[in-house]
Amino acid sequence: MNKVVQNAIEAIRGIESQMTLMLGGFGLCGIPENCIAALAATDITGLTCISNNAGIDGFGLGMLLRRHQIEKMISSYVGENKEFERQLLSRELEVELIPQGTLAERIRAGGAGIPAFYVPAGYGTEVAEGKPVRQFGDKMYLEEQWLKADFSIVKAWKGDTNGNLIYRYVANNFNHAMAMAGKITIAEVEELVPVGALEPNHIHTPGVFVQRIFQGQNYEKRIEFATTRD
Amino acid sequence: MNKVVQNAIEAIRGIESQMTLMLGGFGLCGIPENCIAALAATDITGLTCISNNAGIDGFGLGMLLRRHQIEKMISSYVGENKEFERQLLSRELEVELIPQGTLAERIRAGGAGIPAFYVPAGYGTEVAEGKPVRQFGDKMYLEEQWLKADFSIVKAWKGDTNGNLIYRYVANNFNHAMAMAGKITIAEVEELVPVGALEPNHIHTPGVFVQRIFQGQNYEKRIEFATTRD
Amino acid sequence: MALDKNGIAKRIAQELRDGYYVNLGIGIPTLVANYVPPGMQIILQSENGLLGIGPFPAKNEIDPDLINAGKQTITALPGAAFFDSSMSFAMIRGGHIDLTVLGAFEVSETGDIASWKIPGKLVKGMGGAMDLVASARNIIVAMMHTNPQGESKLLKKCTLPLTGVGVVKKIVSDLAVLDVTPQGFKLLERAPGVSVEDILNATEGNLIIEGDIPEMLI
Amino acid sequence: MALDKNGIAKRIAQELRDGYYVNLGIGIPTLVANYVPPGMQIILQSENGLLGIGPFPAKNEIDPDLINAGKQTITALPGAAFFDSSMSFAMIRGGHIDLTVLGAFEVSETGDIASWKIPGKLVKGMGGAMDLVASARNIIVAMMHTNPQGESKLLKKCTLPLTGVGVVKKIVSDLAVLDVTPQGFKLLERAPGVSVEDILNATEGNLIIEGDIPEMLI
Repeated sequence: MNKVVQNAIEAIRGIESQMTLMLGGFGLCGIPENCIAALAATDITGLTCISNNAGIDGFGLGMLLRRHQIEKMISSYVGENKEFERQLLSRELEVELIPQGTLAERIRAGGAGIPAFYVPAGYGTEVAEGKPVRQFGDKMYLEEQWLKADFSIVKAWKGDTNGNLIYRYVANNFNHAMAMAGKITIAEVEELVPVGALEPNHIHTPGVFVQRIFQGQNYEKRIEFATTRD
Repeated sequence: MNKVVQNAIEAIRGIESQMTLMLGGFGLCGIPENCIAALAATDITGLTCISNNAGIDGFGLGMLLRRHQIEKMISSYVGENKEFERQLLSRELEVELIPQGTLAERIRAGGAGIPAFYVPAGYGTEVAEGKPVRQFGDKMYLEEQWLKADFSIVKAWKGDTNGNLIYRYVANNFNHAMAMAGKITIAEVEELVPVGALEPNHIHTPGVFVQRIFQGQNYEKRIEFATTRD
Repeated sequence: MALDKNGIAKRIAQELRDGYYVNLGIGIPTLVANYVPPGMQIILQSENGLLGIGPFPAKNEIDPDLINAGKQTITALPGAAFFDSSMSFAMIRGGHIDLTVLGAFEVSETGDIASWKIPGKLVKGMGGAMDLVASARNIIVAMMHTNPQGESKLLKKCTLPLTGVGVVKKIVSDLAVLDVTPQGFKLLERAPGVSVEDILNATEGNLIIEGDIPEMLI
Repeated sequence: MALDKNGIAKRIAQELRDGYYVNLGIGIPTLVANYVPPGMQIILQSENGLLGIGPFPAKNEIDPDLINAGKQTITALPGAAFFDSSMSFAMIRGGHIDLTVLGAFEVSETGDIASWKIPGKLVKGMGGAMDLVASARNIIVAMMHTNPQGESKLLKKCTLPLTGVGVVKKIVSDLAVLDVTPQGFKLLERAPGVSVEDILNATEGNLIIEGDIPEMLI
């Protein structure tokens, strides 16, 4: 078994135009910086990207947007990005907005083999359009279906060569569920360690979900809104 | 906020006859020994117990069975218990058998506010009787509904006074999902520590799910099948 | 005198109870954290994966892996827990959060809320708002009673795309505290110096006024 | 000569590939772990919450918090991961386990399997068997070809309550290796010294015999 690849270029091998990708992160927190940069250096286009947000101008998924590599975004919130707005208004880009919790659960369901389930979020709103509605108890619910991806690209803090992952603080966010839902899951980590170096009781994402892993480089970890009490 | 109670007797206050309880553990591993013993010292009867297994004669849920406190078991596997068999054959006890993964997911769904979902397990078997069947892709699925409990009783390794829990090895099993699904969740822990003593990145069950917590005593941690390579 | 943003936050803080798990939305709701009564323990949830939000960090404490749902840098209190997004919304959807406070463009007398989309303006997305309003056991909306043009935002029927239907339980505006009841907005308290008539004039939806309406104690 | 239990396990071990995640059921399947080819890394899942089952413990290593799905004490290998039951079956249901090996009372020529309940005998429950057979990408059944009375357990139709419908892909019995195909049991290999006729006689379901059937290499 060898899941270890040398770098992002090797990791993204097999990703092709028109594929569906999941990319972890919330805002710029916990995004797979190395793989995004590697994708931005390819000619791959027509991507459907499932990601809670769409990066900012020139960083994160903004790097792929700038190069018109994304055809469709599936997200819960897409502010903070002028190029995104421009492409949206000019209809170069399609956007599907999904309530954040429904998005997270649809991704988990994709990984957990659950094709459909019911949630209350969005009932009676435009999100409900075209979705079966059902009452349980005295409450109304929408039927939602799983989401899967050709490739999931996630970022973790530490990982071992078996693919076990540990995230740091809120940099987990969508990474864990997305790792479960990729046909092939690529994990980039700040620190790649040998098996035995991680405490098995502390693993967030078991290695069974990860097919490729590498130690990333030069993480910028940009901050969108530095807010201090000083 | 004070979730800390002194002992199992205080912890189980409010549990009444005819209630539905969830009890963590797989076999005798990770069972809430203190609370089970405390329940066995009460006159509470007619309980519906959701637990993967039913203990052994005289230990674990076997203690409640012996005193005829359980009316119905909802489990995936109930071997290893003669008194259980006797009560089942004499129809003193009702048993509902559920595939283990479906049981775990129904419990998680109860905690996660998902009233129903689809799984392939049990399609075409007697488990499917009375359940809606649906095709997704080329595969058939059963509709399964959430499970909830009046009280969930779980056992963890370490816990803090905010109710955050960490399990040890496979003693987690059903405890985590059950902690999510109780109207009131009681956690007994081997070691109760002040807030700040647990690394927030290592928490398995966030404290929001736990209403009462105490440090248990005299854990026996019996082993069903001691198997060695010697 | 109508309340300012901090006044609204202060009044909402009176709804807190010891041990509550609370999710505070962006804007006025965030300010509620500044007015937690002394001695009371409130645990704040951030839907991007944290229970136990602490104060904003000192400059030298800033950590890019520690942000809130508004993407601001934050700290975590002792006894905090981190988790992934599916777990975070399991908490929310499962009804484990005691109180959600969020802003709104409009609320209807039947408890509908519009808070995420204005036709003609660029749509940024609903984030977690639809999940929060559909699932919270208890929702308080923090809002201005009228828009800058003086038009009521407490309506018979929302005009903007909805975030949720029949979900709002209570409103704290710059003018009043109101319950949303099956009969409409029930006036509970007036802002200091604001008259019942002022509130009536500022409320398009059905306003229920029973007996003397006390002034808020702030 | 028909294979014994270890022989069946040895033959099944030939189906393993480097890097496979494998769930081994109780009984003969457990023995497969003893025959993993040297140099090949197989990660064994225990559905009670472990990836990376190691050998049984030495006497002084026994830990009550470390058992397998058969409730036997075990060890965990370096690089193991622990998790809860809902995550464990998310793995199984989501198709992340490469191979499941389990026993059976009966298998039908259409891939149905009966393995958990015998009417008239006390029912202990299906445990995780229904989840495993309904979800695994690849299922091998390890079984005796006939019961002690010599009656075939590879049937046209199962007579016992089912565990799953149309799920079995391959069978390794004491007499043969067979694929389950849309046309029925396709004979692939004979146990050493066992004739095609022996297998034909022991198989009630439709047996497809094409060309020369080689002996197993064990």
